[in-house]
Amino acid sequence: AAEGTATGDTSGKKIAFSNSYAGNSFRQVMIKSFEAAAAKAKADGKIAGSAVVSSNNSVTEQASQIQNLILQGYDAIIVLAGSDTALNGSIKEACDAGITVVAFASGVTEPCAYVVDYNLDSYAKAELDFIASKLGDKPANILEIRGMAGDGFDKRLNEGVNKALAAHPSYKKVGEVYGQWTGTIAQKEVSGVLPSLPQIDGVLTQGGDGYGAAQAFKAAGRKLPIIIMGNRQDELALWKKEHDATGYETFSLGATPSVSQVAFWVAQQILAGKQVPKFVEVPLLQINQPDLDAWLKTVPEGGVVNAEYPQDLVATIIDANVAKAPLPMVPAPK
Amino acid sequence: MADTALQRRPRLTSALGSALQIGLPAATLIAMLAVIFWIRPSAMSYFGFTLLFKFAVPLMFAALAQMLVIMLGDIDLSIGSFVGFVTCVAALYLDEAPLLALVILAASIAVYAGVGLLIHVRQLPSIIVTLGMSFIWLGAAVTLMPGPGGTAPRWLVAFMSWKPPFVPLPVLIALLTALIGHLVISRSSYGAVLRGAGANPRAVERAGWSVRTIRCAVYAAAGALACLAGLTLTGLTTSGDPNVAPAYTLLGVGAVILGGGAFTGGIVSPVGTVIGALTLALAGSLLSFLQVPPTWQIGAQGAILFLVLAGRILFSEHRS
Amino acid sequence: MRAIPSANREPRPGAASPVPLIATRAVAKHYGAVRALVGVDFVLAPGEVVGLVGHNGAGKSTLMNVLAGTVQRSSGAFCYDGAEIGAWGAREAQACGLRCIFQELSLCANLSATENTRIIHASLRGLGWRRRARALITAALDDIFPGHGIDPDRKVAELAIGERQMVEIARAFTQTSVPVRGVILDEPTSALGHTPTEQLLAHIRKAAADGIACILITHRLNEILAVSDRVTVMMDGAAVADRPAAGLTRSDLVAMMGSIEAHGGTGRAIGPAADGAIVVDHPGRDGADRPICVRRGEIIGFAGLDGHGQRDRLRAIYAATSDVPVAYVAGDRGAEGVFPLWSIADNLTIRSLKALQRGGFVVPGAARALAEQWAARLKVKAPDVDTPILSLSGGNQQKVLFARALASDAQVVLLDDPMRGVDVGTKQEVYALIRAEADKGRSFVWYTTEMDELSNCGRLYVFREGRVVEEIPGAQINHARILEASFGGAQTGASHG
Amino acid sequence: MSLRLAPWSYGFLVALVMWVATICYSGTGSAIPTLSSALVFAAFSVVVGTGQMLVIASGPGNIDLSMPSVLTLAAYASMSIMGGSDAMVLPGLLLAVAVGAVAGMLNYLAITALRLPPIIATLAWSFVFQSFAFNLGGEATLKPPAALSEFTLWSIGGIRVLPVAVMGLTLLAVLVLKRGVGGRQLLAVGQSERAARLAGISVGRVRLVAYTLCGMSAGLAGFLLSGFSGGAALNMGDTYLLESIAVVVLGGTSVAGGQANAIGIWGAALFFNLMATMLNTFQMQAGIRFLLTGALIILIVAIVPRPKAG
Ligand SMILES: Nc1ncnc2c1ncn2[C@@H]1O[C@H](COP(=O)(O)OP(=O)(O)OP(=O)(O)O)[C@@H](O)[C@H]1O
Ligand SMILES: Nc1ncnc2c1ncn2[C@@H]1O[C@H](COP(=O)(O)OP(=O)(O)OP(=O)(O)O)[C@@H](O)[C@H]1O
Ligand SMILES: [Mg+2]
Ligand SMILES: [Mg+2]
Repeated sequence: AAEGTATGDTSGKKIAFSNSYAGNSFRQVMIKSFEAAAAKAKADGKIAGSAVVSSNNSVTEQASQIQNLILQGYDAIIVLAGSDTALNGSIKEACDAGITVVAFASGVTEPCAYVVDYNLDSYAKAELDFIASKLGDKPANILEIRGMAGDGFDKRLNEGVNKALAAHPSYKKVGEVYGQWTGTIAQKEVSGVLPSLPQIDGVLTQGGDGYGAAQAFKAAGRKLPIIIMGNRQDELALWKKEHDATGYETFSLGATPSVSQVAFWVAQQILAGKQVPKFVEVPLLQINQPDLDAWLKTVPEGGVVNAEYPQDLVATIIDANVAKAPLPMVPAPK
Repeated sequence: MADTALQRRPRLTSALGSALQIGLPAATLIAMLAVIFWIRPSAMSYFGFTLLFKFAVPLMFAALAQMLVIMLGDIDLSIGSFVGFVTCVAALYLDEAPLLALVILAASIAVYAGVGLLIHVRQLPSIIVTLGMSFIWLGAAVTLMPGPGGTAPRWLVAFMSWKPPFVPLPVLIALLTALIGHLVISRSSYGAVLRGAGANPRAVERAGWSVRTIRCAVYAAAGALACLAGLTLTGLTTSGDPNVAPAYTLLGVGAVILGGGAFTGGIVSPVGTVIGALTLALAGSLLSFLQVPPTWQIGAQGAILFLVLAGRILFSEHRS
Repeated sequence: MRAIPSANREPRPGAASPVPLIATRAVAKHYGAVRALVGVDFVLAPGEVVGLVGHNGAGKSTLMNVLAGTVQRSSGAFCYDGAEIGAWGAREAQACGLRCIFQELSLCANLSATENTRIIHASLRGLGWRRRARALITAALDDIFPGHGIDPDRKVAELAIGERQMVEIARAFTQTSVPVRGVILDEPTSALGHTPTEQLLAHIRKAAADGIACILITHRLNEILAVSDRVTVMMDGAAVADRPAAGLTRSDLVAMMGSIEAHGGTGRAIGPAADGAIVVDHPGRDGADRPICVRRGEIIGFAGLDGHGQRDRLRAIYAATSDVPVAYVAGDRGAEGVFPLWSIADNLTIRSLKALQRGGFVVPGAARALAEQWAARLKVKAPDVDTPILSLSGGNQQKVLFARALASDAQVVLLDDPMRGVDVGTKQEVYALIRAEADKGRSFVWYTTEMDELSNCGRLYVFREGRVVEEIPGAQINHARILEASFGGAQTGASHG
Repeated sequence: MSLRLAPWSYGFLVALVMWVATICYSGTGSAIPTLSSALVFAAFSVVVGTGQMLVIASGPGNIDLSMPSVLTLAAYASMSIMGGSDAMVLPGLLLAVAVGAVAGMLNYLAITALRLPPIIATLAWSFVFQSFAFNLGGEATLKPPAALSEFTLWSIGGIRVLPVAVMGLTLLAVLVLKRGVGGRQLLAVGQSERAARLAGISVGRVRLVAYTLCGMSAGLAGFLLSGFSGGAALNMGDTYLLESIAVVVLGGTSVAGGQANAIGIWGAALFFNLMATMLNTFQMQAGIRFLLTGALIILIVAIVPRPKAG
């Protein structure tokens, strides 16, 4: 396969984004990132048009919206699926209609779709590896904050956690709550269960829940354990404040909302004729102690850490996937 | 001359009222279709109709199930999670152990009947009992299937993608269901008893019927219709997912109300409900055709809901 | 005034039949501590018409419910058609041809008359059931209420209350596979106009002649005397008297019921004080309609045939009057009178909260005092004012509603046929109270379907087809004059349109 | 049995059982912290529940499904105007409550003007309100002023102030429902609209006030919750949709209207929180947690003796 950016003519192509849910700030930024990339691409003559459709956390609504996008004659549809499997019927239909489908940040199982996703096993492994780098092999108590019961992302990440935990036999998972990737819920669930838990040394998170968990620990008057943060500004600010006060150290790991840009460019590159593997792994954005201040400066108050994925970077990511080479990391801001 | 011969409302307005009851949602549906076809003329085809209304099929069954419960003056907040449960059962077992799947589905219909019995015997508010049931169905689904997965049986998928001659499948199913619903609920002699039991259970009890049996049977029928919703949905999505259909609960209620139903019990229309379900399914689609900016999409859905239902002022009776 | 059908009746062969259709012995019914029936012996022969009378809460409806199978008796024996009956429910009663018209309407308002007919006939099913049901109910309506003008395919909810009552009565006389043996009519005429009542009474005689036994409950004693072969009197849950109707008079009945009818219906000779200020001046809706004017201390009557716009006018006056405080006493207690979850005190004081509050909060002592004072003045029979209103009998509930209006600051009290289902003794007490309050300067506007009550009024407005067609001053109030105006006699020609 | 419990006390009783079960599992040391945490979170449920109760009591079919989005919208509006400044806390509070009040009025307007069933009208509005929140800066969590956060976490002598303040609100609600003219009128309208109208009560005004107060309570909850949880977030209200209804009904308020129980809401809210705590503590599988939650809800409504309405 040819390396680098494919330059086939896609100026007449239209790309749509079917989003399962728009009800939190992460998704709002994700939509804005897509719109920004699409607007720029349109200005550069790389596509003819784009659209965003969000369903309100309803898989059936999303499925029928995909059907409508087929009717509207889009050339590619990128999908953030509300369910790993429930959109398979609609996605198959789109493929059959000759439409390029790129599903991202979700484990869509329909084989005709291209999938752009993180490696959730390495997500969990990185979380535990960091904790091990701080605590070593000493016995430690771990609290896992999960997402939503019955959800595919939650299930896969939890499987990753269990695999990673097996590699650290001295660590014990003493509690598990469902935070639904929502700060207020995570705070409530952790607060409720905390009094009955022994000392917690590490908290595994899924994104959107770290700050709520920290609030719960503080309200209970407990020492802050290593809470894996999820790239939210409030988490980073809290981390910095604690670090300045007590030397607290943790690290932050998570998806970037601009993964929608990766999906967008992957779709564009496929339309442009580039050979793309069915699975494109995207790197997670990782923030370590030394880069904390630099990252914090780039994030708007209350927002999410984001990064731009221009066309050539995405082409490089695709090539790295083909070559099974290490993925290019998102560089820390200076 | 009898003094009561004085007619208070002329017959005409009454007939007009019931015609509007169906006519209004139908007109809304047609108006929305017109907008879509105007934006995208190519949608006006066999293929277009199939795509537009495919996902209205399970919603239609769920709305009819809700309609049966509303007919009794109750409300079912568990339909959405029950449909999710059915998709899990269907995707897990229907292919490999069809008998087991059928037994589970039959048992869950029996549970529905049991819920009706409990509500009747203890005179409980259905809203809170079915809220509890929604947790139970979700729990059962998550226990069976911790994440989305499974595969729908081939025949089910094949049926849902079947292309009958001339009439697209969703339209065909809608016509058939509306017809059967109309015959059973609005026309048949037992339908009259059921609607009567919803409006004035005491009167029906006094005429020698057992309202308890009626409630059990109607809840069981609602369960069966919700099973159909789950099965058709499994056929469309080709898999199971516990969280696939929570929206069906309130969408179903909306479809019943849109179709001329009322919460007072006994006032429902199967034809109206089917049209209502098609309309609401289309309302979601309309957005993707109208290219509403993302931050206003959900607001636009509320606005469409208002527009679609506002016609009710024209014929809703004013009781003071 | 209820005219008595003039038919002179022979004793019917059925009355002498050896096997009674219904026979109860020592039937009792307890609701917890409440003893609704304390051991009733009751017999009904085929083809017999029994009139059942008694004060409010005497247990008449409860006994009928036991017979109809809708209430299970606590003890006692029940024979139907000579056979001892153990378990007896609504289904069995239907299957044995025993029909009941309950005190509260038992139609499904969302269904048509045709569909309501199907509800009581298990055999009306299969193809063409609707046609058959429609034919049945139309025939029954035509038979009982010729000229009724009811469309059997209209929803019952769209019918006027009198029409609903006619549908329910007609339905009870329809017959399919099971022959009708007995019909219980529990206050069937309380919502019926003059003509339908006459038609119904005539039909009851006809049905009896065909061998259908009937039980008629009504507080209009003339109706009882008009059709019954026999009269049973109930008091406090027991049947206390049982006599052939022949030769009984109204005052005999009243005496048997244990309350003496105070003869007060002579009307108020005193007109309104000449200087009485005008408190209500309500214009008519068009030229053919007359304005209504009420002075301080007046009792104004709304007369005319039932359902000719009196209620609408009352509501219009209620809505339009804002300069003087106005109160409304509804006749339809259940739907527009009582607050079912509340006690007597709460129900009684709700209209007076403004006077009882300080800083937005009701002063508890003042509210209780007011409730106790008025409950005592109206002789509401209850242990105390904290008693839940629904545990009172209908007549006593009605007294509480009167007290609500009278205890308030209302200058004008609108009475919307408020004596429906109230027994004779209570009525007399309330009449006296209204007159006393009027003497103190309150004004009353009183819509009633009972001609006798109109004699309490100082002036009448007669309604026809939604309009006031005539005003009758107190001195000229008499039955003939009212009837003439109601039916559009010669002197009301001006209002013909 | 001579012991007869009031219907609303069952929530407290079951909550107590769950609290004891949690303590038995995890040791007595957890008793006070568990309760204290449950009280704080219950307080938020009680604020929304009290508003919902007023609407539910105003007559059969009345319900407000827009509470979560009103809560979020009010939180966004007030966080925007405060801009993290302590001096602006009072204007922020007023704005949050005002936004709620307007939302409540709009709800009632749609119900009367368009003659929509409340469940549909408030659902449609909730979509619109949610859209407003998206447009008020949905891309970020808006941070509260420090003073507000401190207030929500404030405790005197180990006793949290927030739940105590909300208990004061509950007592006020009890007093108004029992003695207040408005409360009496609300319950009258809820029992029988027609009777209330003929008893001289302005039914429309009473319902308007009920919906407005409900909106205001959502606004207040949004204001407090964003102080407590570190800011206004788009999905902060999601859990309160079903919870606000469930705590009201389990608290002994009749869905048929005309009867309200403000104290019972505390019992039900504590029950919900302590149940979640207990199930989390026992480390049950998610599916089993749902199953038990559902079964417990049904069990409570089924065992509570219901006052018979006429
Ligand atoms: N379900 C019930 N629960 C408790 N008490 C009841 C019930 N039904 C009737 N009662 C009581 O039984 C008594 C008899 O009532 P019933 O309705 O039979 O009187 P009635 O003779 O028909 O009076 P009315 O002339 O007012 O219709 C009354 O005291 C009433 O309060
Ligand atoms: N059970 C009921 N449920 C709902 N509405 C009712 C019920 N009963 C009566 N109404 C309504 O109450 C109003 C008054 O009823 P009704 O038919 O008794 O009036 P009316 O005395 O005949 O009036 P008018 O004198 O104007 O003819 C009508 O609008 C009627 O539709
Ligand atoms: Mg009676
Ligand atoms: Mg009338």
